[in-house]
Order: sequence, then C-alpha cells, then structure tokens
Amino acid sequence: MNFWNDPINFITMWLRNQFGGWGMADWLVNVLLAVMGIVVLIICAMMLDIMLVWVERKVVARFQDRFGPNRVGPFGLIQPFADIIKLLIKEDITPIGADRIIFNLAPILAMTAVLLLWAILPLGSVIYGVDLNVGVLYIIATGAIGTLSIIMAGWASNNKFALIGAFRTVAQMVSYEIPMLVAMLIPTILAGTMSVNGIVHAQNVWFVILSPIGVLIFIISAIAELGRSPFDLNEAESEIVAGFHIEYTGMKFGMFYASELLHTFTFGGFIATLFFGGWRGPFAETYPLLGLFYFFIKAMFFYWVIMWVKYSMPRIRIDHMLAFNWKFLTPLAFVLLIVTAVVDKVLAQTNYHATGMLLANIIVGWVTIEILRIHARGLRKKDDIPAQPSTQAAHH
Amino acid sequence: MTIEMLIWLIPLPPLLAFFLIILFTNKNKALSHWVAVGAAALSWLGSMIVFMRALKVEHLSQHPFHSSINWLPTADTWFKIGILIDPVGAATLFFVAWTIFMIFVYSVGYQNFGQPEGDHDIKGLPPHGATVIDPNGHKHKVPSVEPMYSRFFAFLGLFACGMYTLVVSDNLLTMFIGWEIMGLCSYLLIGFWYGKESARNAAIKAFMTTRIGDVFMLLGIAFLYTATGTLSFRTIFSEEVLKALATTPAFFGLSTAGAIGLLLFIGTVGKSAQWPLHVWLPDAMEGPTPVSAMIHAATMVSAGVYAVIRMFPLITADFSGHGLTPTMSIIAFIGAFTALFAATIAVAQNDIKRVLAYSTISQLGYMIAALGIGAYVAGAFHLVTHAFFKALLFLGSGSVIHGMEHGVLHTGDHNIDPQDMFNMGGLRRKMPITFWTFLIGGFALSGFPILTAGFWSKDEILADAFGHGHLVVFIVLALAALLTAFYTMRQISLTFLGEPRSKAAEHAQETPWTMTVPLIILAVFAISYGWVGIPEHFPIIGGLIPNWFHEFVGSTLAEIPEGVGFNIVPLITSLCVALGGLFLGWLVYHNVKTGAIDPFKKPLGPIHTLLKKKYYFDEIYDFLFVKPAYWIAETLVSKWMDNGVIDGILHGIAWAGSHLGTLLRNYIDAPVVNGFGDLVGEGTKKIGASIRPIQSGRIQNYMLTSLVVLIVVGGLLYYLLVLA
Amino acid sequence: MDFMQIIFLLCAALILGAALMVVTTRNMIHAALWLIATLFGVAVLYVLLNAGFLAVVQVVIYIGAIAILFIFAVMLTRREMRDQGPQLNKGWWMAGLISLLSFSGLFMLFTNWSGFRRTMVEIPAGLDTLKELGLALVSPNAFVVPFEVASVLLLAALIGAVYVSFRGK
Amino acid sequence: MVPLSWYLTLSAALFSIGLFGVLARRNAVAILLGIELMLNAVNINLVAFWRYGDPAMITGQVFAIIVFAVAAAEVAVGLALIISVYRNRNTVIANDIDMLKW
Repeated sequence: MNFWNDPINFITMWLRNQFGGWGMADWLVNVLLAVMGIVVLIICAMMLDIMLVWVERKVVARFQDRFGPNRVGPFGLIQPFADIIKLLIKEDITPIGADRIIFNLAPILAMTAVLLLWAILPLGSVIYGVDLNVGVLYIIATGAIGTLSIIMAGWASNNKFALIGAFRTVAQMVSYEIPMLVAMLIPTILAGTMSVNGIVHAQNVWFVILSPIGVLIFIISAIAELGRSPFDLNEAESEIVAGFHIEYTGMKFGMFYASELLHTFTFGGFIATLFFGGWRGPFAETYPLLGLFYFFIKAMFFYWVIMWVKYSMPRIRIDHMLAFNWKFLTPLAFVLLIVTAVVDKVLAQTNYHATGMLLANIIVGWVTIEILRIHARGLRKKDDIPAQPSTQAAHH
Repeated sequence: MTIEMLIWLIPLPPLLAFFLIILFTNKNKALSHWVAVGAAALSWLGSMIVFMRALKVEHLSQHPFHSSINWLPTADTWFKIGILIDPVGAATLFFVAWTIFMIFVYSVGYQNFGQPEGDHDIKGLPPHGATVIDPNGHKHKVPSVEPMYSRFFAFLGLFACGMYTLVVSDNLLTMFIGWEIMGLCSYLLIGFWYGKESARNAAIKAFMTTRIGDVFMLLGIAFLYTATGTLSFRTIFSEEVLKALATTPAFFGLSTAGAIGLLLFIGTVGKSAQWPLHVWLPDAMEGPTPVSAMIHAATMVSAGVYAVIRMFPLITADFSGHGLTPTMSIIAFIGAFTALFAATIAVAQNDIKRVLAYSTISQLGYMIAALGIGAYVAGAFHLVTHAFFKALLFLGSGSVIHGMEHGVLHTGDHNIDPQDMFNMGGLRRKMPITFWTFLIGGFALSGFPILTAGFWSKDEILADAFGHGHLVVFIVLALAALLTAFYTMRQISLTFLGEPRSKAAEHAQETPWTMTVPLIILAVFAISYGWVGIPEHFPIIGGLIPNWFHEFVGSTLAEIPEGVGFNIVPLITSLCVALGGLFLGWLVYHNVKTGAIDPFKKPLGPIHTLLKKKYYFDEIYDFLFVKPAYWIAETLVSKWMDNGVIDGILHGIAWAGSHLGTLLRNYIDAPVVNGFGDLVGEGTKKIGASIRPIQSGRIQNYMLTSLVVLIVVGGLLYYLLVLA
Repeated sequence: MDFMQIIFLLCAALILGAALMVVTTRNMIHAALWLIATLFGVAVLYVLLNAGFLAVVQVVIYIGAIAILFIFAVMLTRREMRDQGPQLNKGWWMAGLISLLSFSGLFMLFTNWSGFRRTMVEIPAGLDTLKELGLALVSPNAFVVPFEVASVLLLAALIGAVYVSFRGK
Repeated sequence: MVPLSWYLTLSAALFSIGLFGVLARRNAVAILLGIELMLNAVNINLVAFWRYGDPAMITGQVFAIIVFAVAAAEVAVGLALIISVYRNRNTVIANDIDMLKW
C-alpha cells in the first residue's frame, strides 16, 4: 500500500500493527484509532479556523478599501493569535439570573454542531471521516443542533435582546432549512444516493451544470442558515445590539465567533462537494492529497463568495426575509425538485440527460423571472396609480 | 380511429354545441354561430367520411358498420345500444348531413347576423328592424338581428343531434330517443317566437299531435320488446325472428308483425304529418324558416318515413308478394289519401310557406304509399330526393320572405304580409339566384321530366304502383302529381313571374351569401341526385349510368327487390301530369294583377273555400277532441270529481280525524303519555344532578379514572382467564 | 458484558435519567432540554439497532423541530416560566402508582416469557435497508397509502395549527 | 450482545415515565412532553422488533416513520391549542382548563 495513493489507510494500518504489537485488544485498538482520527480532524479544523479569522479580516478590509491586519507578523498573519490571547485574558462574566449550565453549554454546542459536519466532509478520495449513507440528512440534523445552541444561548442569557435575537435566528434557521433540504435533494436525486461521498463520485459532470438553480437556492439558504448578511438579523446591531451572544464575553464569545467562521467555510465546502465536484480534479483519484488541494481551493472560493455577498449587501427586514423564504424560495425549490425528479426519470438512460436537465433548469428559471416580473408590474401598478375619480363621464 | 368509433361520434358535436352555447357562449352571437356551424361541419365531415367508406365496402348490407355496448342490465342479459350504418342508413346520413349543414349556414344569414340590434326588438318576437343613419345623414330601416340569436343555434344543434342519433341508431330505443329529442326541439323551435300567441299555440299543437303518434309508437316498441326480447334491428330482422313474428297472431286478425308495424306506423303518421294527424304541420310554419326546412325537409318528417323504411322488413314480414297485408293496405291507403288530400289543400293556399307545408304532407304521403305497396327502394329514393328539393324550396321561400321583409322595412308599410304570394310577383329580377334555385326546386317537386331528381323518384313510385297492379293507388298518386305540378307552378308564377304587386315586392333585395350558397348547393343536388337512380330499362338513357341507388339501398333487404320492368303507361302518365300541371299553373297564374283575387275562386266557389279552410279539419278536431277534453277536465274531473267527490271524502276524513285527535289528546296523551314522559325526564335530571360532580372537565382526572378502571378490569380478566 | 452492552446501558441510563428529569423538573425550559437529551439517547439506540436513517430523522424532527417548538411554546406561555408552585397535581401519587403498576406488569410479562431472541438477526449481505425503506414507503404494494395519509395529516396539522393560533386581524 | 428483552424493558420504563408525566404534571406543555416520551418508547419497540425479527421486512421502520409524522402533527396542533388557550384564559394549567363539562 502506497502512502501517496491512500495516506489515511496507510497510517491507520501502520498504527494498527504498532498497537497490535503492543498486545492491545482489538476493540480497544479500534476505539483508540477512532479517537485519534477525531482528534486529528478537529485539530486540523481548529487550526484552519484560526487562519480563517485572518482571511476574514483581510478580505473585509480589501472590500472596504483598507489594508486590514498588517502589523503583527508578515501580512498580519500572527494577528489571530493575538486575538485569541486577548479573548482568553478577558474577564469571563456570567450574568446574574442566567441559567448557568445552559449558558455555558451553548457555545460548546455551537462549536460541536460545526465540527460534527466535518465527520462526513470528504476532503479527498480516501480522506474522510465516515461515509454515512444518510449524509445529506445528517447535514440538516447538525444544523438542528446549531439552532438549539443559539436558542439555549438566547434564553439562558436572561436578556431581552438575546432572547429576541434567538427567536429571530430560530425562525430563520427553521424556515431556511426547508429550501436547503430540498436543494440538497437535487444532487441526491441526480446521484441516486444520500451519501456525500457517493454524490461526489457521481459527479462526472458537475451538478452545477445540471442544476444551476439548485445551486443558487442552496447558496442562498446556506447564507441564511449561517446567519450572515444579508440575513444577519440575529445580530442586527441597530435593533438588538448583538443578538443572542450579547452577554457572552471572552472565549465563550470567541467560540461563537469561531464556530460561525468555520461553519461558513464548511458550507463553502459543502457547496463545492454537492455541486462542484468536491475534491475531483485532474489526477485527484490517484493522488488524494491533490484532491485535498482541489477541495480547499473550491471551498475557499465559496467561502470568499459568501463573504463577498456579506460585505456588499445591506441587511433585509425580518418580514421580507420570511416572505422571501416561504413565498419564493420554498415554492421554487419544490418546483425545481419535482421538475428535476421527472426529467431525471424520463432522461435517465439517454444521452440527453445533462442537456435536458440544464434546459429544464433554464425553463424553470425563465418562468420564475417572468412570474416575478408580472407580479412586480402588478405591485407597481397598484402603488403608482391611486384611484382617481373618472373624468370620462363628462365627455359623453 | 375506427369507422365505428367515428359513427359513434357523429351526433356528439351538435350536442356539445348545444351545451356550449346554452352554458357559455350565449352572450356572444358570432361565437355561438361559429360553434354551431363548426359542430354541424364536423358532423357533416364525419358523415361524409362514413358515407365514402360505406361506398367502398362490398356487400355493405351483409357487413354493415355496427358496434354496440352494454347499456342497461336487464335481469341476466344486457340491453345493448349501438350504431348501425347499412345502405339505407348511409343514404339517409348523406342527405341528412348535407341538408343540416346547409340549414345551419343558411340560418346565419336568415337571422340577420351582422345587422344592428333592433330599435325595440324584444325576446320572443321576430325582429322588427333597426334604423341606421348612413354617412349622408339619411335614415334607413334595415333588418335587425334576431334577439335570441344564440338560443336559436343552440336549439338547432340539439335538433341535429337528435336526427343524427336517430339515423345512426342500431335499435328502436335510441332511435326513439332521437325521435323524442326532435319532438322537443320542434316544440321549442316552432314556439321560438313565443311572444306571438299563434306561435305558442302552434308549438303546443305540434307537440300534442305528434305525442299521440309517439304514444302508439312507444306501445309498438314495448310490444316488440315483449314479443322478441330485443330492440336491435339486426336481431329483429333475422329470418327466424321475422318468421316467428309473422306467424304469431295478435289481434283483429293481424299477425304480431303486422300489429307492431301498425303501431309503429301510427308514430310515423304523427311525425310525418299524415292524415289524420297532419294538422300540426301547416301551423308549424310559425317558426323561423330554417326551422321549417329543418322540420319539413331534412329531419323530423323524414324521420317518420325513415322509421317505416327501417321497419320495412317487419311490416312486410307476412307479405307473400301478392295481395297486401292489412297493415300494408292501411299504410298504402293513408299514404295515397294523404297525398291527394294535401295536394288539394295546397292549391288554395296563399301563404308561400303553407303551400310548401301541404306539399310536404302530400309528398310524404307519396312515400308512405310507395312503402305501403312494397316499393321499398322507390320510397327511399323519393325520401332522399325530396329532402334535397324540399329543403331547397323552404330555404328559397325563406329567402323570398327575407327579401320581402327587406322591402317591407324599406317602404315602412307594415300592413303587407311578406309571406302572402299575392303581394309578390316579379321577384325574378330582384332575386335572380333565389329565383333560379327555386325554379329548380319547384321543377324537381313537380317531376319535370328527365332533368330533375323529382321526376325519377316519382316515376319510380308510379311505375311500381302500376307494375304491381295497385291501380287505385296509381291513379290517386297520378292525380296528386298533377295537382303538385299545378300548385308548384302557381307558386312560382305568383312569386317570381309577372309584375310586382306591392311596393314591398318592388324593393325586395337579394339575400346575403350565407343564404344563397346553400341554395345553390342544394339546387345541384336537386338536379343531380336523380341520376343515381335511373331505371335500367328506361328508353335511351336507361343503362347509361348504373341504377346505383336501387342496388345499394335495395341490398338492405334480405333479397334485392326486382326492378320493375319498363312500361310505357306510367311514363306517359308521369310526363303528362308533370308537364300538364306545370302548363296549367302557368296558364292560370302567369299574369295576376295587383289586388286580383285567385282566378280559381269564382269557378270553384264553395269548394275553394273548403280547400282554403283545409276541409275544416282544425274546426272538426276542435269540436271532437279539444272541446270535450276541456269539458272533461274542467267540468267532469275538476268540478264534480275533484271538488265534489274527492274533496268531500277528504273533508269527511279530516273532520273525523280532528275529533278523534281531540279525544285522544284529552284522555290518553295528556295524563298517561305525558305523565310518563315527564316522570322519565325529571328522573333523569335528578340522577344527572347527583352524579354530575364526576365530570370535572379535568382531562387528567378522566385519564386517571379510565386507566384505573382499565387496570382493575385487566387484572380481573387476567386473573379469571389465565390464572383461574 | 461486552462493548455493545456497555453502550446500551449507558444509553439506557441517559434516556431514563433524562426522562425522569423531564417529568419532575420544575423549570419547563429544562424539561424541554432534558427531553432533547432523552431523544438523543433514543437516536443512539437507533444507531445501535442499525437504523441510521431513523437516528438522523429523529434528530432532525425531534430536536430540530419538535423540541424547538416546545421551547417556543414554553417561552410564549411565559408566566409559567417563573416556575412557582408545585409542578405536580394533587393526584400525582395515583399517577405514580399507575405508572409503576403498568411498568411492573410489563416487566413481569417480559421476564415470564422466554420467547425473545437474545441476539440480533444478521442483516443479509447486499440488503440496503435504507433503499428498502424508501421503496416500501412509495410502493403501491406496501405503504404508499399510509405514507400519503401521513402527509395529508401533516398538512392538516399545519393548517390547523396556523388557524388555531392565528390571532386574526 | 444485547437481548431483545432489554430493549423492551427500557421501552416499558420510558413509557411508564411518560405516562407518569402525562398524568401528574400540571402544565399542559409538560403533558405533551410526556406524550412525546411515550411515543418514543413505542418507536424503540417498533425498531427493536424490526431488528430482532426479519430485517428484510421493513414494516417496523415504516411504522416508526409514521409515528414521527403523527408526533410532529400532534405537537404542532397541541401547542397551537395550548397557546390559543393561554391567550384566552391566561393559564396553561391543565386542571384549570375545565370548560369541557356539563
């Protein structure tokens, strides 16, 4: 077994032999290896997270025509560590009247929800935590835990703003879960499996070509799920100060912050995985480390796209946010799902599968735009022309 | 689509058109007539396809287009309904489709589509014309569009549906259904202008009179079903069934076949307006003219004859070839009598449509007489040719009336009856297309030799009558033919020849293309259709064209009837009566002056009055049937029986019941029953009040209680059933 | 006692302990959160039973939707959040007795009857239970009608819930 | 390996606890919580019987899924009712909601 062809298994085998040589029981070896794998993965993710802080600060600075961190280390690369130290040495306050246990549990859960996602994220052809056959549902399930962490934080803080922020977040996340799930069902249908690995393997043609509208829906609902602008109503400063984490200080706040960044990056990774071929690229099959490289390029790209949206869009109103979801995104997602299912079934074995799917998407998009246009025209007409008394009768 | 499927679908478009117009499009005139005409065109197209396919099939009579479905479960069998197109059906379908389609197109023009709304037209009355102002500021009175335009087309559609149903049916029941649909529609259409009392009365008269015939027909159908257990033509006309029917005696010395035939024939008498049930048809002229054409030419009256043709094998089941059976004698007698009788009335009528109405009765008598003497093919042939030229004549007369109405509106003189022939004259110059087509139709009706279709069909009937030795029938029919030619020429002369006898006639105008085009098409058929039935033995031209009609239609019967050998006598007769009648008519009427009375009035004296009053049949019927019926209804039943006897009995019972009720109430109900009831009520109330606290409204208490009970009972059961 | 049994017992302890907290804790929010813990335990049980799909669905539906709804409801009926007064009604000893009785009855049944399997059945190789489940849910020969009825029920519940709690304008 | 009876015992215990919650708690929301516990107990039973019976027969899982659907519907409607009652009567104590008598 060659290290370059299958690095994880190579190391695993080596460790297994090593442990076996020390006379450990088999189940103990398995448990130990699993724990080691988890620890390694989490450490990698956390390291990445620290880098993401720097990336975020740099990118936002460029968007706002600034330089961003550039004092600490080359290009300000050491800045995140300085931030961490600052957060660690701040006073850790738990407000009076807070529900202490829940208050402290919430940031941990928030971080956990993100890290759980990494279990199924395929980083390369053989580099992944576990190949779950219900992977797509698993993404939603961990999202539910994230929701839970926020509502716990909001409630336990014993603060009105925190509670309102939590309510908003929950309303938003529960709503946008639906189009997101439906959008994720599209690659599921196209690949014929819910396993994320299976979906990557099925993408001989990137699914973005088969279902561009699905990608759009997924990205939009992912942004809402992440609570980033323009959907960052849970921490709208002008209305509720800081939302659910208003009472958090020090590293507890840092956990929320880090989880948000990592969550964003993770969703960038899922966008890449579900629709843009994941780790696939030239020679990625033979050299999984190359796949790792491709994956990070793509994930970073979508991480950047989400940032781009965040820093160039104003926040929308809460009723608009909900109306947009229930009146537009959800129906569109369902229509697209049905169309995809039908077209996939009809053209499954033919050569026109990709073409037909793309065409169907274009038609759905076109019809959507037409309906929007007609609707908008109606609204404008209603707004512009106030009812005037008819002057025509005078002429007769 | 198989041809059978197509035949199933033929009656459908007009029916759909009916519902579409009634339910959806009746506000939009153009849409309505497009729907109706479109539906008629669809049916026409289907019929033509069927007809063409029927021509291609060899031995169509042995292998007709036939398909049926189970319809009504009757005990352990099914009553089947279906469609059947055999040669007779195909020939009928052909002329029915053509005439119906033409009439639909014609109606668009007749009901003044495209004209403005009337000034004070109201629904239920004919349009009175509208005033328009031309660019020069002159006011003109022009015809106005019919206020109930859409409704008219809806009715026409339903009517067409009925006729198609009747033609394509393979059994008496659906045929009867089509028959009755037409009965209803004729009622609706004759009374179309229900604002006129005469139209209302005419509608009721037509409905009631035909109903008499229909009741007998229904009896006949029931009798037939009892006797054979089926109503399907193909089963009935199988040899064994016919034989069984012919040999079973019924009543009055008639065989079952004869009796059924007679009953069914009475239905025809009603529908085809044969004496003595002819009275409704002239009054039916109250309807719009396309209706007259529809009823009198293409459809309803033809349906009567068609029914007899259909049932011909049954009627002639015990006919050996010599000596008519009683049923056939009756049919022949009524037919021949009607032919002559109606022709005499027609001579004295002045209304252009009434003349045609009586002419129709007369011609139908012709066909019935022909069928009565067993001249199957001749009867059918005359049915087809008559349908074409009579539709042509009616539509032509409608065109004339329309033109006259235009003149009446133009002059503003509303005292002039646009239908009275003595107000016309000289219209040949005003309305050339109408004139020529009407002339063709008239000549065909008179049997103008060689050229016209009417000649060939009439000649064949006469030849048949003569050839089979039914001299009386022959002479009567020949007389009728003479009269026919006479009154036809009288009509043509009065209408078109000479000089205009009124201002209105001077200002008459040719009608729009929607009316003239159907006239031209029908005129073509009125001439050319005779050529398919030229007897083979006719001098010179016989045999040039094969006698297709004879072979085609004749093959419907079990054995193709022998063509009658050529005989010079009927030919001479028919030539003489046709030409003679025409000449006579021209001679008498070609130059009637304005305000003149009928030249025949003086020499004939009271006979003319008798004819003009239609032998006082309406008055006789009024005295014999209508008055007694009123008396029975009002005096006998209503006053004596209902008010006196029945009400008296009821009042008595009511009085007794009321007193009994009072007794029961005072002595049984109040003390015993109520007392008991109150006791129960009060008791329940008290018990309820005492156990009410159990119902606390607290759901957990309920659940707790029920669970305790469940556990106790469950434990008990477990102990009893398992442990013990 | 093998590895599986240890995990099972841990799970059972979590489930029962959390469930007891659900029915006894005074703070309703805590009760809802303890319910979530219980449901997590049940999800783990599903995983032990090789029903991974159900485990994930359990998390999505119960934790992602139902538990959140509970928390919302508790917050909306806010006066009770202060948790004054007894949380059990007067008949609680009766309720406890009945619960105990029902448990002991069932337990007696389980211990008296020895027909239960002691080991899991081997899942045949190549049998994808997830696929089987999916097919069973939409196959006309299997459960498509109950499945559709359930979906109609959900729709009815959706509309009903909106209607009932809608304040009107 | 874990015997089936363990699962059944666990399920029975969970069911009894849920039953106690339903019968004894005053808060209507808590009653619903108890019902959820009972439903979960049922689901454990269904899945355990599926696993220890014939895994090719998927019935147990299907039933569990339908129980999920019913639970979701029940919670949605139940909580809506409770909130509606709370608005009108200002209480969520089950025993105070006793309009359902006479």
